[in-house]
Amino acid sequence: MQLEQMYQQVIMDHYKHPHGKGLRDPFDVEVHHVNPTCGDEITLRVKLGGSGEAVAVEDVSFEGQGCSISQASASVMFDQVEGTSLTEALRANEEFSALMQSAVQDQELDEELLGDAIAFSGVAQYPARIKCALLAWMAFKDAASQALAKEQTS
Amino acid sequence: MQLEQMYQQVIMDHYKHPHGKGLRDPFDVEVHHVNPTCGDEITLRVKLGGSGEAVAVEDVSFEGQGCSISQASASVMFDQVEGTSLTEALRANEEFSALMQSAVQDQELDEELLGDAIAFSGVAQYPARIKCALLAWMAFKDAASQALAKEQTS
Amino acid sequence: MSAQPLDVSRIKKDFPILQRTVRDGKRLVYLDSGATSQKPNAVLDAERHYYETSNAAAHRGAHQLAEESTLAYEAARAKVAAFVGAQPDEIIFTKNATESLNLIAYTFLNATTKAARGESLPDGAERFVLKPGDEIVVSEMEHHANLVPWQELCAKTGATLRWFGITEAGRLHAEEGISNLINERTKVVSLVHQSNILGTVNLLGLPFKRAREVGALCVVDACQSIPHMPVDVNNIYADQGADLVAWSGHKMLGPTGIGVLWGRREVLDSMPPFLSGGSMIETVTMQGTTFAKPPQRFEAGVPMMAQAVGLGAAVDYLNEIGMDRIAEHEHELTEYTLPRLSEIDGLTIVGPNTSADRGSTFSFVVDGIHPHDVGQVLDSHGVAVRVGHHCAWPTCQHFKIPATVRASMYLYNDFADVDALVDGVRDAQKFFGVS
Amino acid sequence: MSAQPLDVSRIKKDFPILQRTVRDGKRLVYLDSGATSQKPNAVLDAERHYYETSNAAAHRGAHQLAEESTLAYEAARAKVAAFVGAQPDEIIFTKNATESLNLIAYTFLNATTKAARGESLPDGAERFVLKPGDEIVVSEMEHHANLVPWQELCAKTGATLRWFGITEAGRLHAEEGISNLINERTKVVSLVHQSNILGTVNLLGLPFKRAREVGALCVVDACQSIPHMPVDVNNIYADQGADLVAWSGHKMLGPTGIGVLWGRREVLDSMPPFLSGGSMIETVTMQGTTFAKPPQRFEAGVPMMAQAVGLGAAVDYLNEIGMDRIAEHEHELTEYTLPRLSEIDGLTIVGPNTSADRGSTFSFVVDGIHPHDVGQVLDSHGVAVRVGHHCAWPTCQHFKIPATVRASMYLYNDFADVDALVDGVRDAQKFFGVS
Ligand SMILES: Cc1ncc(COP(=O)(O)O)c(C=O)c1O
Ligand SMILES: Cc1ncc(COP(=O)(O)O)c(C=O)c1O
Ligand code: FES
Ligand code: FES
Repeated sequence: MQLEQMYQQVIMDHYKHPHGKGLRDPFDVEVHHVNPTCGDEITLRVKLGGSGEAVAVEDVSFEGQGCSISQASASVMFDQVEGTSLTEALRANEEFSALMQSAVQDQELDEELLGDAIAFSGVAQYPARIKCALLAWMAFKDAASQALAKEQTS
Repeated sequence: MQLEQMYQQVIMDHYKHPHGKGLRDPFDVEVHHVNPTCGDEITLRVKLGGSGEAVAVEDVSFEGQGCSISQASASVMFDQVEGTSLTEALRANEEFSALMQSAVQDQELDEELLGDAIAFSGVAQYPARIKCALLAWMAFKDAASQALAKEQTS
Repeated sequence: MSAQPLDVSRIKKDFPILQRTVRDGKRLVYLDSGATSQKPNAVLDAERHYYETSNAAAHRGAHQLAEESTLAYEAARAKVAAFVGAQPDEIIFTKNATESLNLIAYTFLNATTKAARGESLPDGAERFVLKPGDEIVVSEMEHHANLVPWQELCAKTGATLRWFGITEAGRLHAEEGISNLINERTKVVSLVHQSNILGTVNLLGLPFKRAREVGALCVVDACQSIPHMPVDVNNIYADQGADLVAWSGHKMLGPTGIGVLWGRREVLDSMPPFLSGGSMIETVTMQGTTFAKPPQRFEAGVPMMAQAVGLGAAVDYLNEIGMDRIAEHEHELTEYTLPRLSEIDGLTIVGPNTSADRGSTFSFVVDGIHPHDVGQVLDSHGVAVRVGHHCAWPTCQHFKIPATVRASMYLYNDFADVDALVDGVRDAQKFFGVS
Repeated sequence: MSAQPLDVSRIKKDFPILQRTVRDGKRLVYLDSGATSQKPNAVLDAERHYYETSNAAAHRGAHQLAEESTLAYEAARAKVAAFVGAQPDEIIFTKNATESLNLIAYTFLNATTKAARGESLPDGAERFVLKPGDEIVVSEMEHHANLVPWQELCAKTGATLRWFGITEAGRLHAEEGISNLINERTKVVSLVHQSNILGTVNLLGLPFKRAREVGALCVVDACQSIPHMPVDVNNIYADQGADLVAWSGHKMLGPTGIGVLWGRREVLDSMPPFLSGGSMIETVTMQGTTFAKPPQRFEAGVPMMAQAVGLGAAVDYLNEIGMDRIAEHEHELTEYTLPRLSEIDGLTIVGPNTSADRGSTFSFVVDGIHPHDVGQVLDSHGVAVRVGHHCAWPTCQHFKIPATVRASMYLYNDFADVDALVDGVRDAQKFFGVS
């Protein structure tokens, strides 16, 4: 296993020049997630728009601290979910989780949904880094479902 | 190791025809000791007489339930301590403890003090039975030292 | 002997210790598996392989050994989970069943003392908060490990301990009075699945059905059942699982130093931590700490990785033979042993003397010979049994005996071992002149 | 390299895992002994020998295996005792140091809750009874295992946690204010002997002298000292022992799944039990239980016999080499490593950067690269380090860093291992373009 398989160029690019970073207003929900094994953390905000089938991710913004993998993953996630329908975003989320399990299970993956996130396939070979790659996605999932619940009850 | 080395004829005789068994009055102190590994127990009474250097074991009586080794040991102990000076009795006690350690350490033993108790040398080879052999002696030691303390404070 | 569902002579070969002799050349007849089982080569090899290739602290490092160690440890958890029909994250590794049971008792103490000070607790933890007058139900046939922790808990909280009695036949006295014994005040019903002294397999349906009605937690001490029969924790009785099940790894061919606690997901989620320290936390500051999800919440410190790996190998070994076949084999041993023991004049079996709902653990007393003396003669024959109260002292008190001789069998025992036991008992009678 | 007091190349041969390669053929450079140490053949052989010849439940049977097992287990206890200058009956085997430390914290909880209900306690147990306002003192450089159990205890009793700070140089801030920090309300002072993250060896004399003055219990977390230097528990500081000392067996070449608690005889005698169940009792009835003397009182259930035997073999192995020589060797590693690391631009050592009173554990951060990324590059070189907060999160918070890279060394490490570390860090800087 070469180092380059984990740290693919796309990942390094996102790490050095992250997309969508910084907390923005307005937002529906803000969450704070911590990776207990390393102490790294992310604060993430979600703003949904539209309603019913057409609910869309209007903005997702984040701030945090962590390793290259976690930072790059947040940036890639931003690209994949920002502006898409919530359904699509959550499917991308599922797909990314599946990718992270791919060392364990063989699966067909939807490369379109994943976009640059496909570059994290090498990370899945390193169990200790899977949590790094998932940190932002888990935070997004949490925030999005809270935002949806809020919308539905209001 | 043959069974006969543990269950020497003297031991079997004492087991089948125990000396001094049964609780008697008067007594200075009564103790109750339990062997927690098997649940066996002994109730033992001591009556001291005389004073100063001349303190003697006037009577030691006991009742209890246990294996052949513990029963025989109580009977042998009775023979060794009944009617002797307390000093002598406690020395016999020490000597018997030493005998029980003899599998571990090599020691010179005073056969006179031990009397029939010398037959327990085979028991010392079986660590799980040492507590059986010691049960009555430990109870005696406890009772005698309580009785002495009582005497001295009264 | 050909009727036996297991090829015991082949199985014996897998256990190096069974090749040794004892007491001047006697064949070792190991009838003390109820205390701890012997270990097959497959288990010893798996442990050694772990140490020689992947040893590192699981869940802690970023290097290859740590990854391998973590995978090996978690694979073992998954194997143990599958073995009892559970999910991996419902399995907690402990050092022995005693720790597993104490963990449960301390859950009550911790919830109670934290609640009293208004400290935060996981959702659903109220069921663990005790007040004076609350009741805890066990039975008179519990191992000390499922009795003393509850006595201690009562001493610290003012709860009251109550218990099922034992019938003359050595069965749980679970018919009459059950709705009085288990009532609205009952917070937990903790029962042994198979008694380690009597061999009785308890039908937990009745007490646990009643426990559910009153909302009490259902706990099973499965130390003597899970190693010996197929057990599905979600179906221990009447299509329902218990809430928490504790057992030992070292009694099911696994290494020493490992036990297991299974808990239903929702139950584990609602439990505050027991041992605290590294790797069971979410965030820590000097001011306060939050805790990880189960099972991590209950596994503080560097875990017993090698022992878990060994236990995983034990599960593989048992699965390969098949737990149903092992249970059938032990049943045949039981059907053979009960009449053989009953043949002996002056021998009384303590526990059920019929083979239904009982395992191949046999406690008995012999007229005129103390159990330890019987055991000593057996030992001189190479027959290893346990004597004493078997950490079930109240059971002995119930039967008004100080102790018993106990022969407990497993997959590596056969009729010849039973014969050796019977011959040994007869010899003890001869030796002590009581026959 | 000839100046090193140990023949490391010979020692390496005793550890089978150090012969393996990682990540496509790289030599394994194991620098994670702070988490758990590797195990020499002597230890693995001793464990296997135990299983193949004498495995049986210690302190429970009447047969030859049980006798042998008991003797082996108690011989291990005697070896461990002698290793730290203690008596055998002052040594309690636990599953890890975390359990040892929790045992102490729970002693307070148990004494407190029993006293509140007027239950009987051992003579001298009053010192373990806490009331709101009582204080517990630790430090900011504790491992979570010596922090969270005390936080939990405070949450359950209303006691207050207080702590020593850390100086800029990574030393215990034990000079000023000590008589304020440790005062009449202080019930226990529990401090780490060598920090697992900073490498600092704490001079415990000052705090413990003050603790004695006010009658507080002195507890030492010796996880990172006892494996690495000669430690006499009766002489840990200024000719006086602590009251209780906890450490791990698996960090001193022993098997996984074993830890130790040493206690002064009178202190252990005065402690109520923690885990309860089999073999820690004196008498048991359904109505109540009395408890055995230490160490049995604190060893409930079937113990980790094989692991104790393995730890005994580890002690033999360490003694043969000599703890003073191991300490000297590690000191030389330290004197070599500190300047080598300091050479690297952008690398900051977190912890003392002088070799006095510090062990060969080195935490550092590298400008512009997250510790986990440094660790990953090191791993690709075959260099196994740990990254993260090392279960000493508050220490990281103190230094305002999320995590560090930690290289922790032992008797099987040499200068070449340090060189591999340094090369790896430089390569990480290259890879991430920060050099
Ligand atoms: C029924 C039962 N419960 C509990 C235990 C305690 O198990 P362990 O020794 O693994 O703690 C045992 C065995 O000793 C047992 O047979
Ligand atoms: C200083 C210190 N204390 C406590 C512990 C916990 O030890 P264990 O994992 O044996 O419970 C460790 C190691 O993990 C340690 O380094
Ligand atoms: S190391 Fe913390 S998120 Fe990657
Ligand atoms: S077996 Fe109980 S005293 Fe001998």
